[in-house]
Amino acid sequence: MLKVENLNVHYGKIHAIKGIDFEVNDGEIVTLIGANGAGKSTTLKTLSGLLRPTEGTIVFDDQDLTKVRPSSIPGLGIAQVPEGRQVFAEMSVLENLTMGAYIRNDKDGIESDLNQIFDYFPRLKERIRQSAGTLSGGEQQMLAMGRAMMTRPKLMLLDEPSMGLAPILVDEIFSMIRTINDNGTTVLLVEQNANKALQIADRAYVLETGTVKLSGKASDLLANDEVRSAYLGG
Amino acid sequence: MNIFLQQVINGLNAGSIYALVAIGYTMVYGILKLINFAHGEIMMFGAYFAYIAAVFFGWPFYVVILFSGCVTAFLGFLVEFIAYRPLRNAPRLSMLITAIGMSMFLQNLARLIFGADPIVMPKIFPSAIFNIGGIDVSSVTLITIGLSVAMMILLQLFIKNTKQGRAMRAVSENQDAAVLMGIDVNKTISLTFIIGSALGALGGILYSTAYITISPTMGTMPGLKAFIAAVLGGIGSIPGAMLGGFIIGMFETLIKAYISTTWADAIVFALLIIVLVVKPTGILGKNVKEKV
Amino acid sequence: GSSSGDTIKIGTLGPYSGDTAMYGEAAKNGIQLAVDQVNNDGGINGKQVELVSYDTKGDTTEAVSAYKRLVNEDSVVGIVGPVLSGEALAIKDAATEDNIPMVTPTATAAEVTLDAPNSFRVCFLDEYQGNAAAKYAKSAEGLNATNAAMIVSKGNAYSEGLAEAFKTTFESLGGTIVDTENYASTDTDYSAQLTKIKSSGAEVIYVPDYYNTAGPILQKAKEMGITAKFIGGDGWDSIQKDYAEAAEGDYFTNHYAADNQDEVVQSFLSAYKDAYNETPNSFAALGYDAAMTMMDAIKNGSSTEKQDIIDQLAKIEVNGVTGSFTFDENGDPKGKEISIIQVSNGELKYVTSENGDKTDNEVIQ
Amino acid sequence: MTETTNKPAVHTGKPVLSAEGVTMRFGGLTAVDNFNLELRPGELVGLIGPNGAGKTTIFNALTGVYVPTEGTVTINGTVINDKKASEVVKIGAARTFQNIRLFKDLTTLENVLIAYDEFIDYNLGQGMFRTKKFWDEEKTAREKCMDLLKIFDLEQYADGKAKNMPYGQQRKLEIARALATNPQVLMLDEPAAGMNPAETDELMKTIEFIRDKFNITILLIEHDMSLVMGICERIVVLDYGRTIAEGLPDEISHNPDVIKAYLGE
Amino acid sequence: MDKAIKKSYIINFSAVFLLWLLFYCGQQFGFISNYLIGIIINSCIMIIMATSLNIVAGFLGEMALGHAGLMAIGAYTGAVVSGWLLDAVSLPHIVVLVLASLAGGLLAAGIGALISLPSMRLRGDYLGIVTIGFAEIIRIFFINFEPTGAANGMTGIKRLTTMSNSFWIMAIIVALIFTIGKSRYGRAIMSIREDEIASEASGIPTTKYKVLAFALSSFFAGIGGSLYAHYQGYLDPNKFQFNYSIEMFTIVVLGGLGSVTGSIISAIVLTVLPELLRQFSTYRLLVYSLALIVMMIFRPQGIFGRYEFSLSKFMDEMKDKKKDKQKGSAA
Ligand SMILES: Nc1ncnc2c1ncn2[C@@H]1O[C@H](COP(=O)(O)OP(=O)(O)OP(=O)(O)O)[C@@H](O)[C@H]1O
Ligand SMILES: Nc1ncnc2c1ncn2[C@@H]1O[C@H](COP(=O)(O)OP(=O)(O)OP(=O)(O)O)[C@@H](O)[C@H]1O
Ligand SMILES: [Mg+2]
Ligand SMILES: [Mg+2]
Repeated sequence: MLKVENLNVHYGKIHAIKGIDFEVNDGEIVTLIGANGAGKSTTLKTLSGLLRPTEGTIVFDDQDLTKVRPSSIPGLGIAQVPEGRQVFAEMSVLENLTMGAYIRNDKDGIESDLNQIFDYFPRLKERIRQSAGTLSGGEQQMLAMGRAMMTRPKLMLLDEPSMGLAPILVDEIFSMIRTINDNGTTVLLVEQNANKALQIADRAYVLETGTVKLSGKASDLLANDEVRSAYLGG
Repeated sequence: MNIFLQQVINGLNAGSIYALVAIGYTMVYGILKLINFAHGEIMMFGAYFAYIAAVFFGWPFYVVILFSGCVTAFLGFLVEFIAYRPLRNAPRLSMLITAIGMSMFLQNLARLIFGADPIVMPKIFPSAIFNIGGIDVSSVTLITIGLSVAMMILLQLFIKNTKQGRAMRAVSENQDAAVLMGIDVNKTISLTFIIGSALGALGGILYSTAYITISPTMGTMPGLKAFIAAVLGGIGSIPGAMLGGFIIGMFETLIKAYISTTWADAIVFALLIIVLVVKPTGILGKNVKEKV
Repeated sequence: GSSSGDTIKIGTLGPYSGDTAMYGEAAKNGIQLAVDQVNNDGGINGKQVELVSYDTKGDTTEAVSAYKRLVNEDSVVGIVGPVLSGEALAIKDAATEDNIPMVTPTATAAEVTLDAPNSFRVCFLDEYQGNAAAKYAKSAEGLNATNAAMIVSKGNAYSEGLAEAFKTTFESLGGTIVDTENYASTDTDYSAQLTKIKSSGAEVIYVPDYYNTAGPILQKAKEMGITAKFIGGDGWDSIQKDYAEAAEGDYFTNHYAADNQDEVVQSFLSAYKDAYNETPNSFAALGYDAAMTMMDAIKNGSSTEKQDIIDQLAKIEVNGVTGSFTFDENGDPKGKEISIIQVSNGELKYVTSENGDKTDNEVIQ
Repeated sequence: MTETTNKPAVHTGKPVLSAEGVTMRFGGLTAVDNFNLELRPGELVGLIGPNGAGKTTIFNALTGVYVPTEGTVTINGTVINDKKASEVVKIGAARTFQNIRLFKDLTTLENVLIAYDEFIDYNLGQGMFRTKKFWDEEKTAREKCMDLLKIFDLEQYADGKAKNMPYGQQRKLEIARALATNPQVLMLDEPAAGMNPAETDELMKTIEFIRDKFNITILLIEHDMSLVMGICERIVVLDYGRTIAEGLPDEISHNPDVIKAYLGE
Repeated sequence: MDKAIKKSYIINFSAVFLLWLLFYCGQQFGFISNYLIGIIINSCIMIIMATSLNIVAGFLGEMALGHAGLMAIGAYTGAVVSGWLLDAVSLPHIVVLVLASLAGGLLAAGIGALISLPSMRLRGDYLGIVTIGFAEIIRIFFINFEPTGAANGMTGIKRLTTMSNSFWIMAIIVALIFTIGKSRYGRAIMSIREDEIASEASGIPTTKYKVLAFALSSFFAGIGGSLYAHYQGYLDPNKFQFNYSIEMFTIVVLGGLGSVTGSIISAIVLTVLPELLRQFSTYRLLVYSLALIVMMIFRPQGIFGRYEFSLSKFMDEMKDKKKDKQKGSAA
């Protein structure tokens, strides 16, 4: 479904991604793990069009995303939960969620999706009229997740969705990712919580300073000693 | 009493024009966080385009307004495209400087094209004077107030209820997130400039009709005042811009009439400072304190 | 101060950009016309005259720079300018120190020529016009008014100077000023002030400002139904172009009258129209006279030395478009009559002449 | 350094910080409801609770960012309710932020020097004209601040811009900056957020080390249970603005209310 | 003070001294005309205005659009004080100029501190408006204030400013602004620009430092104004319009917010550029404004960004390069 080849990304003179290749198949959960600054977020941002690669191709459903306007990418079925949440701070929770459905026109579908999100995150329903900017960190994370779900994507890019969440919610988020995946959405997941990420993922790539260092089945990496000591602690 | 009411009408007239121009400032500010110093010049060009339409082509007033609105909107689009778009990721103050540069450029361009001498705006609106209960009200005043209010209501509806309106709000809050929602940021910003500039053109036409002349520098003062109006009302807020415009217009007129003509501007500024100190985000501005 | 080669360099400076550009350009057109005419007639003592002009934007700092450039870089023998009183005051000290001959066409503020033996002007001082206007407003042959109101541009030395003189003279002749309103030079909305003036019941309203401000004031006033007569100063020259209807029947004081059949005036008019395809206003006429005066002084003394030119200027007799006169000890024109002009059927019509001296009452005080 | 970790947590002495009945309302929402806490010198206390429970709000109320709607906060014997944040720092409480707030365009060393400002003793004239006092004071200040950076292994970044450091190092710099104000109480808001487990382990050790070295009291918000359970001597649990449990790590991890509201499983 | 610093002081002072000597000899021996001397003086004044504005705009990061108003205060105060002094006592001209300028600076500093008070509650564009407002109020005051000539302007000011004294006053002020920037005061002020909340949380009393930044900036602006008054000999209240403030602000942004050297270069460029364009009268401002837009598009962070040029470092680098070359050729 998604095939990335020889991807290179620069921030000015900084060469952040140095020619990586990876792919995500339909229906999979794939995770990218790696230390701080390895280039995980940069990769996701490039996939969603926020950054432009200096070299390489990103083929999604037979389309080269590097030739598509960034604002058309959500329409192709890619949604991102960005790092740092990026909610619309002065809009209410409800308005944020409706913005998620910007590209959609099916009123009924939107309505039912909204209800489903409120089922997942009752907290958001309680805060429905509050400005998103005053939500707590975790609440904002839920909102960003909900907003991305509102676009009904085929491929969901998640950048550290468990960051700052209470343990009980971390479990919930992971099981939710499973559910979303079971309902037919492909997931590309970036996580610091590599343990949990590897547990739910089918396959994984390990990034190190802008290159793919290891890749393989998630369960294999979970057992890999090198990975254990570098990213899983102890 | 009559004189007082007459002055109130004068104030409403001035205020409604400030309000129209202030909306342009507020819209651009909302979306780019940029004080578009060139907006006063956009307004000035609007007046010149109307002059051309009225004098050279002799069109009726609604065509004049339409023509000037469209051409000025295109000019606004160009200004954004040339001077602001390349600086989308630059520090905010850099854009402020290109805005200042644009303002200067347009002013001098107008001077070269149309000459430094002010020209007289032809009477494009049917003119008559009505005597309502002892007060003289000219049709121009009524048209000015009516058109301004109508435009503002339309705009408010547009922003609240249409997809493009919501896209504008989203872009104004967070451009990256807006892209992730599938919003074309550049298009949305262009649209904002187009609408803001068209309203500026209308402001320019009404302004020069009410105050008779058109000149290359005519945009500076009303531009500054309208900007103040936008801040006073709470910059970024369209109802705020309206309110601010009417307040500034009304205060200015009443201060000139009853306190002092020489100190009028100083007093208006002093009031503004006091209002801002009491309510730092302007009268209708949302007071969102940064959550830490 | 000498000019190299075969040309004599004369400098001018004024606002050719910015808010006041139209005045600078009009004056420059007049100056250029004079220079061209002299050159066509063979120059001065066989030498061609070269005009060097610099823009000041109307800014005092820039005026000083432009002045220094004229004197130090271009080595002009004399300066015909500047145009605005502010510019003239800004360069006054330096010019006096340099002892450079200077004839300003249009700087009317009194200080411009005080204690400056090198400075002359062809326009009359602010107060002359105010006095003349007041006399005309008050006298039986004129408007015969007992009440007057004024609307004045605050912060504008010209406007305030005229108004001040108008007020004292009008009052000293027994009249009453019933209302004085101010506006800032940046204002365009005069409705608050005019509403007050309207209710004051004045018979005559004095509007000492340039035509592009006075015009809109008149138009607004008439729209508001004010029927009193209006009087203005030389800044009104050209008002008939855009505001004929609004100014119909109103008066102003001026340096010259275009319908004056005098040959000097008529030949200037036709030459100017040929050159620029428009009717000259008083800025252009004064520019022309100032340049001619400077060049005559050079010619009379057959010298381009500074002191020689200044000496010649001090005793010159000008027979110009704006009247015949000599310079008094300050360098101000002496014996200039002021024309009262009326806008009539969209044309400027000469009505009468007044002198601009103080009234007897004022002199006694 | 490792010896101290196992020392039984016996803390006596007057409380350095006490919150009595602190309540914080935003419009109709009560974010914190009647919160009470006493911190004794040298304690290391954890503050946990579900998202939106009011933890960060409590920090804000304890550090002068918000004025509590009700209740009093006392630090070192001074009531700080109406004090500005900068005054609270001088009284002895410093903090870090949940969303990193560094002086991004200044150097790493400058970030710390700014917080150390209070202890630099030269006036404007001496600074302008660079008297001997200026050079002496700057020199000592720089040395002191470098020492702090060394504790966090940040000395190699000293002259680079703060924003160019990796995320995890930025979190550490925030702690170093807070320490430079020489606080008695240090409040850390999710210091391990965005760190991977290996980095979190490292951080844990550093926190304990600074507590012992500077002999300060630490109050800590964190969702990473390995960290909280690993180093906190006492834990306060919040839900919907109320304290629902308080006790030793062991007690907390078995408390059914806490499990239900927060820990899960 | 270590050796390297001492060395850099000596290098910088010598460079400044040599520059002055060049100007001075030029003036004495006539190879620099009076006109150019005038431009040098104007540049010195503009450098003072720009670097002082940089304290608030660059170090503190506030949009200060009223610098011309503060300059006006300094100009008028300085002019009045020098008038008194010259009447009352006979002092050397330079002493009169310095005393008058200090008086102008102090009054401006007071007003500047007053202007900064709203900054306790306001930031960014709102504060920008407040500064515009104050500057306009000041201008309108002088237009109406008869003792200083009101609208007619103030005439008869003794022209005490010379190339040498303006040059040295400029050099001292720039040096002071530079040292302030590199002291605890500069750091504290910059921390407010970076993040006000974090600054407070680091124990910086932000209000105090904001007031200080405004007062310092205004103080130097006042001195600049006084030099201006004593150079022109005539003050027109309308000179100190909003546009003039904008011009100064433009200089600072163009040079690079927070870079003192940037402000200096940019002040010189933007003073000389209009001179070069002067004969193109009508096209002048068109070209100027276009140049402004183009420069900003190509260097959005300003000519220097936040970088400071250091002569001694530059010389060291040159030396290194030379050494490298020598080594290269030797090998
Ligand atoms: N806006 C930027 N400008 C310059 N460099 C950047 C920028 N954003 C990221 N970088 C650099 O690019 C590299 C990759 O950063 P990225 O944010 O993709 O890492 P990451 O793997 O997501 O790390 P983390 O776990 O901290 O989120 C880092 O070296 C970082 O410093
Ligand atoms: N300024 C504010 N205005 C309105 N509501 C607020 C404001 N600040 C916080 N809140 C609300 O108060 C509650 C507590 O927020 P707080 O940030 O303290 O949570 P938290 O415990 O730190 O959560 P997290 O672990 O997710 O960071 C939240 O529901 C939040 O939405
Ligand atoms: Mg990341
Ligand atoms: Mg929190």
